[in-house]
Amino acid sequence: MIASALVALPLVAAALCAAPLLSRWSRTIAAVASLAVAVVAFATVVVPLATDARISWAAVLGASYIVDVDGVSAIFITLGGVVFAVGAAASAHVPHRRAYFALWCLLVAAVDGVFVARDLGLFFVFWEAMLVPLAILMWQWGGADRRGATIRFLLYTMAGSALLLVGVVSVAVARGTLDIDALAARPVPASAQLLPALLFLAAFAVKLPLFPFHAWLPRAYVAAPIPVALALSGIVAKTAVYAIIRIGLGLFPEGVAQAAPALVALAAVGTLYGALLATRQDDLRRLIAFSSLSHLNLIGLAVFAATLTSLRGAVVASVSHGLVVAALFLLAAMLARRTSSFALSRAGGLASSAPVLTAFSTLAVIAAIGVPGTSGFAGEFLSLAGTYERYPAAAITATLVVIVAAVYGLGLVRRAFHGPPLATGPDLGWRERALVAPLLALVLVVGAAPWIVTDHVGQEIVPASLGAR
Amino acid sequence: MPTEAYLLLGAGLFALGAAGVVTRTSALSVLIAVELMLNAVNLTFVAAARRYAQVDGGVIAFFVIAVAAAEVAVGLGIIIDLARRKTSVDVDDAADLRG
Amino acid sequence: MTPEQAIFAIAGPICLVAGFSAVRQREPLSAALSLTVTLVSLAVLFLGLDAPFLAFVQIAVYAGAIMVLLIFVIMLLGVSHVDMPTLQRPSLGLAGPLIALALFAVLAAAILRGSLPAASADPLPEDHVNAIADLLFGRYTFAFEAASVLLLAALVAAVVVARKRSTAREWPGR
Amino acid sequence: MTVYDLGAIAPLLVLAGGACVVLLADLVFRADERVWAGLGAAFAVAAAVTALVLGPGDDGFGSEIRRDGASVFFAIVIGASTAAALLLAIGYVAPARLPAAEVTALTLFSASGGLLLASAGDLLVAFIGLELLSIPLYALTGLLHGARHADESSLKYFLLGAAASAVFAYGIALIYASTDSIAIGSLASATSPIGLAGIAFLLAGLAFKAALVPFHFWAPDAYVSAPTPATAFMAVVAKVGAFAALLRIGGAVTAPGVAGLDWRASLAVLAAITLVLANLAALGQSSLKRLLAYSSIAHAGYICVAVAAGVVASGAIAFYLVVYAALTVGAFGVITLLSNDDPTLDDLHGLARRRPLVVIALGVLLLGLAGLPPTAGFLAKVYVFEAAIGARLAWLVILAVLMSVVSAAYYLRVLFACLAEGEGEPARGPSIGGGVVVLAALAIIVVGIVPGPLLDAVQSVRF
Amino acid sequence: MTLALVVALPLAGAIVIALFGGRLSRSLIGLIATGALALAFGAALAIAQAFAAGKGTLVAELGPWLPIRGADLTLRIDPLTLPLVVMVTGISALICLYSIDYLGHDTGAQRYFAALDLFVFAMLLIVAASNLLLLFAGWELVGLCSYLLIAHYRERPVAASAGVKAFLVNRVGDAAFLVGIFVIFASFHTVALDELTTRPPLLAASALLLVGALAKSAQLPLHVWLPDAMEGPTPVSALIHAATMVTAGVVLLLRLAPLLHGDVLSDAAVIGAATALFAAIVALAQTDHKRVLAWSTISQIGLMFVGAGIGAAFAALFHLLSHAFFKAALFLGSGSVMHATDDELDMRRLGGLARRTPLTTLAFACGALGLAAIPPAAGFFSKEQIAAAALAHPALLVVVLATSAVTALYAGRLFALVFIAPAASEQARGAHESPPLMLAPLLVLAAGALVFGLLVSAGAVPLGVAGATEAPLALSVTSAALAVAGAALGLALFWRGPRSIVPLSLADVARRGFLIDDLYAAALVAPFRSLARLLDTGSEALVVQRSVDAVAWIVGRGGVIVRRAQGGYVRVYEAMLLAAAVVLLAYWSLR
Repeated sequence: MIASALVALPLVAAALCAAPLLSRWSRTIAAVASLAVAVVAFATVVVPLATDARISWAAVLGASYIVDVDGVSAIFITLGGVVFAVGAAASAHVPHRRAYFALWCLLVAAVDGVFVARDLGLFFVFWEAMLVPLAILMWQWGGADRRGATIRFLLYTMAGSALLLVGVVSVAVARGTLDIDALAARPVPASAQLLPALLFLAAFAVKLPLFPFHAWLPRAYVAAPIPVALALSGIVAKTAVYAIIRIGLGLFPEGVAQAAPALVALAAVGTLYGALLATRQDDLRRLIAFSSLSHLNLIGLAVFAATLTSLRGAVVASVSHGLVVAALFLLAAMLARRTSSFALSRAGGLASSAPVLTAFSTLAVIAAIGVPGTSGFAGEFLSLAGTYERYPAAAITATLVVIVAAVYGLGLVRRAFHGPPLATGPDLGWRERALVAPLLALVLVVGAAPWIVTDHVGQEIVPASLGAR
Repeated sequence: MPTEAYLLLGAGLFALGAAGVVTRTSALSVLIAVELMLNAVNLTFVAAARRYAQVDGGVIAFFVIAVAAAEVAVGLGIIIDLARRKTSVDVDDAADLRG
Repeated sequence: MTPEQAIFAIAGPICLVAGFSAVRQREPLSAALSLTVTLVSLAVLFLGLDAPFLAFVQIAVYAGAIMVLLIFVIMLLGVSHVDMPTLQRPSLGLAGPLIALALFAVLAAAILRGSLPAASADPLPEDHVNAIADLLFGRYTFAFEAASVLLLAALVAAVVVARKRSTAREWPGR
Repeated sequence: MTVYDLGAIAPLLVLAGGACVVLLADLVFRADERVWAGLGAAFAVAAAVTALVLGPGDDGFGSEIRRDGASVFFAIVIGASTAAALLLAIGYVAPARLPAAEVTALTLFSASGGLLLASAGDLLVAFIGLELLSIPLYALTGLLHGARHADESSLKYFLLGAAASAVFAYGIALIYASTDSIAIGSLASATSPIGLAGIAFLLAGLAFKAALVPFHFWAPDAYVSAPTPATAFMAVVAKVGAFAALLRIGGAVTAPGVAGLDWRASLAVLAAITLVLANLAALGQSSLKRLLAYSSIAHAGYICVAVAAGVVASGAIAFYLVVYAALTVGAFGVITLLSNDDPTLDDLHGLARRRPLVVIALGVLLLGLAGLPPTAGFLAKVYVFEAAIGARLAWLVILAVLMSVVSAAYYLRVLFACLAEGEGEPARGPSIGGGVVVLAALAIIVVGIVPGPLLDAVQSVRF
Repeated sequence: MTLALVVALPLAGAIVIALFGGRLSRSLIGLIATGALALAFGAALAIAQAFAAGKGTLVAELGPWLPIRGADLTLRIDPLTLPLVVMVTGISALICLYSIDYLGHDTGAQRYFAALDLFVFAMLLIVAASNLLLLFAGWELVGLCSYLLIAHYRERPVAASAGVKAFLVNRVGDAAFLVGIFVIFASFHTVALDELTTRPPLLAASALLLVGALAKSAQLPLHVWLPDAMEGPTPVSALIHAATMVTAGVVLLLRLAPLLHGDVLSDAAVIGAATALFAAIVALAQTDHKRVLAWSTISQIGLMFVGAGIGAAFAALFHLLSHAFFKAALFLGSGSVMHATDDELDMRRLGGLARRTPLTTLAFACGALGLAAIPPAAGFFSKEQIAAAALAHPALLVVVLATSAVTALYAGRLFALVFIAPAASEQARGAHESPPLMLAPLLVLAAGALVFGLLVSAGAVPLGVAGATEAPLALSVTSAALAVAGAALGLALFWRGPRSIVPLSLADVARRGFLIDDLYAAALVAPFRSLARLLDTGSEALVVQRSVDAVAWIVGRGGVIVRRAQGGYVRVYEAMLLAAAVVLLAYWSLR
């Protein structure tokens, strides 16, 4: 019931946003709806409530409307709600606001749907439904390169989804049902898991994106409007993490395990690769893009390793990255508003005129590079420690990222804020502070008490056949 | 005569019609080639009917003739219309739509 | 040599040669005349196949009505519409015969290899025309009705095509 | 003629009779042009209702005409799409100065031909149905006198169509020669080379009507040149008829299992070629109508994927055809709302600002065409793919999904063109056509979310 | 509870200052920071009291943290770590007090004091963590705070870069440390120290932890960040060198000694010895008085590594504490000198300060005595302990003694150039004594540097670790003689001002740390940059992006070709249609 409400709420909000009479309030509606989603989702893990719903849908095709919320999905939905709320709140002064916020709420609904769907068909519906509002938001409200970037993003991810569809259809034909829990309860023989696992993982790898399937990422991050880029990186990418856990590991544990050596190698390389490229970027958004690539690959690494510790790490790291990247994008936008450019070379020495901006940015960067006390460390450590148990070489390779991350992270701070004051601008106003401060506070809270997250990621997340520690 | 002989004859006519459809550039000539193909059809029907001692084949051929008449009526209408507009019934002159 | 064989031996080649001529003639009028020859020789073949009624229809309707209409249109449009090959156009001089040859070869192979069901030993009904009538208004009633609708539709279509100049206006397209 | 016969042909009678009534009434009464299109739509609806009410039953005329679940279903689909196309025509005939009564009559005749083809019990009736379907379309294609090269595409359509029907007829003749029967059921015994050759020709003839590559060359030109309501009509009804016949024939051919493999392999290859080439060709189009034409060819490819899976996929095919009908009528319907009959994508600039509702509807339709959820287009594709996977055609499914990604590229171009700033063609005010478009979009969404009833309904499509 | 208070107070101070410091005056911020540290010091003393009363260990369980066995927020203090806690809180409170006036005109006081308190908190975490992970948290936070403080003068590019450099080099060690934790966790599934001490030591993990210690303690070959760290405010240097950061490596070796493999420990001793001598020689060549102290720290920590490496925990801990006193005194003295001379750092431009800033001179002299290990200063006793422990390792002993001699030499040189030689610049001539709030902590520390060794040797201050060895008299005499001789030589040589003893080029190479920085720039940094550039312009642009472009191009090209096939000629269409029909026909009938 509540699971359905998590999707219905933003849908209603979308309708309200589109209503001409409420035009003035559309931003508030979108933000409040997103926040409400977060609150409701988090409430489900605190208070035991009936969350599931099961309605016949396209029975002939094997698909039903089955939704539920468990600990992992609740965490992701909560994260999504926070990120979406911040993104909506940050979307001040957009043209065509009714359309913008209606699409925004549709995106929220689709993302929530991905997290609550317990039927592969329904899952695919939401999975693809995310694309449309995203694409329109990018196309219509994006920056200079928006057309090419949108098309590239869309077609690339759709190519991945195409294979996912083949996978879903194959499962429907072979098993006669798409009920995820039922399928997980009786997995197919280990020898027959690799192929479907690869079909499913193709889509997830593109969405994540796993190195080297990230060709869409830098351009999309640069071209998308900041709130959309924030949502794209902060939560939409996490749908892939969730999907790998829920579907990849849930339905095809052996298949994923068979592919894991290659996947883990790619993810480990990607972790370093993204960080190395981030050191070269001048455009802040590209820097954040490649840093995200690095983080997301680290998360992917942890998921593919599939130990309890690493999976917990992946969830924490997802939460952390979502919060941090949201903060980073917002701060980048605030910086750009002061220097009228996202180029680091146009900034410099902002610290003296905007100390709070500097402090916030420094804190965000510190979290991004995983200093203990921030959520970044909790996620990174659990991910790597868990991965090491199964794939030591990959874990060691990926651990090198702590060095490279420091290079680009502190490089960012140094180039933008330190040094002689080349650029000046007013410090953050209270609205801007109010936007970023909650994110940073959450980063610290999760860093100090990661059990808020990990307590809800139980042993059942680890496929039984892979053994658990 | 064996039925196969008639069938072969029909096949030959049909092939000739096909060649005409491809090589002729006057719409009228193409129409004539199509008629040739339809006649091959009729020959086949009649020959088969004879083999099986049925009248059905002939009746079907009768229908084919009716259909051919209908086609010719509309086809000629179209050709006349084209000729009035383009002063040409050359199918290669009607090649502006492409891509 | 039975009469049927004789008819086939004479009308068959004529039919083929006339058909060849019909698709080789540049001028539509000549082609139409060649086709008429084919139609007549086919009617003769039909006679040999014990289908006198169809032979009659072939002459009366096909050679008579349809071909006259065709020739009338050819004359109406004038003899200027000669089939003239030009250099810029796709020359399918080779493709046409090739396709035809391949078509014939494959069909011939199928016909010669194929084992048709045994020929019926029964003779065709004596009362040919009555038999046809029985079928047309018995087994093929529905097809007959459908064909009449088809002819009506074709009539309307032809009228519409002919009339459109007077009714339609220039559409603001490119 | 018995009451059973009447029951079997009742929808046909309504359609053909309706055509005659419209023609006669036009001679007797002077009425607004729009009345005739509306009247025709009413007859089409009546035909659908008749089929629905009478339901399946005994065949008529000694099984020349079938009254099975499939016939009834396709009668409803054909009736409904014809009605939708004629409703689009209501607002269209007057500014285009088309002879409304004749257009309506021809459309109804053609629809009855499509229905005949779909419910034919023997090949002769199928042939007559094919011709009855086609001949009015030849005329309709050339009707829009001022449009680009209407007469050219009409001629092309006619010449190609004539050759294709000759091929089809020859196929019947070869079948008859090898089996001494023209009943569709007798195809099962056409196992000699001659009979198989006949089947091949039947396939070619129907592939032409269904516009499968490489039998499709007439389609883009005809679709572009025809008056847009007629385009919508022919894109839907011709395909419905052709695929119904393909299914019928396929059922008979594959029944004994002798030629089943060949039948499926041929269709799979045709499907593959169609999917690849049609989608590629649609990529660079600047004319919206031409783009949609290629898109509808591509959709024939998707349907063909299911046809290749065999008769078991008839439910999937029926579902896809219904969804495709709604999508196609809706998408071409959008063009009837513009003041230019052959708009380029650039003409769509600024449409989102001027007619937001239309663009939302078009967006839904394009999503449906691209097969994206939550539209019915997505479920249709899933259904087809499930059928194909079940028939071990995984390679074809992978090709199809990849091509649907390519298709997304051009559908999105259309959508983004509407969203782009700029002054495109002015759009007409609200109209019945607009209602049809919105209704189609609504149907696509509703069926996408509540597909149960339609999914149940297509289970009745049995031959 | 008290233990939690010790650790939490500095953190609370940092948080309060960070959140509310913007509205408070500079001195109030400084007082809050100092107050927090002083209270923590008081709490630490209270704990010491309890320990003196016979309590063995003190554990504070503050709740769970990471979902890993042992990774809880639990603090633990034992006799080994107690003196460290007292020292850290005490000395940093003094440094913090000193900073109030030192930073009197700095607009960045808020972040300075916040980071300072956080720094202390982090160091206390290292000292008092009950598990590896919490220890690592402190470990990294120490690096972070060093970054924040070294880059305090952030408008100066050099300072900003120095901060980044410090953090990066530390991160190299941190990465190794992390992997070390992974190895341990993968083997034993726990990170709790008391559980781990019962397990056999792992060679790989030990080596990795040692790398971490080397980076944090600026030992060869990861010492390069420390000299640059002088870019921060001088009290920060005092904090880093004396109390909070560089000694962390030694603390690690001491606390984790049961976990560490014997081979690795002896490696640590060897590395420490090498570093000690190397850094002492480099210190000799410096011209910047803070840099002399920086290199001296590297050298002294090297000695502690020797002690810890050969298992002389008492010696290492003793030297760590006494070093904390005299190095803090020296640095604060150095800061006082800078304060007096408008931030003049070049010793060759100083001189004659003894008369103008007598109290600073006095304090500095005490520190220098400690550094030079001249009895009765603290350094003498602690160094003697290390030497005594190294008796069993003659090679190490030789190096330790040689280092002592060189140390005394440069200490003498430093003192002579800054305070005794004739004033060489306007700043030196115009020097003035620092304010009392700076002098007071300075003098306290100087006193500590002077008497701490005596107190410990006399047993007045228990260190909690057994293992004090009675040094042979010969050794005591030798080391004292070497120290005195070295110091005397240094004073004598530079009594009259700077002079060149070795060829300038050689001195220059030595001054630049034997070009190890340049080596790294060429061998590590440049290849790193090249790799990043290669990936950016090579694999990313040419492979990842282009491959997608290529697919798009091929598809688009296919579209063009297909559209070209639709050439408009109906005869071609007819040919296609019939040809396709023939193909179908052939497929069906020719089988």
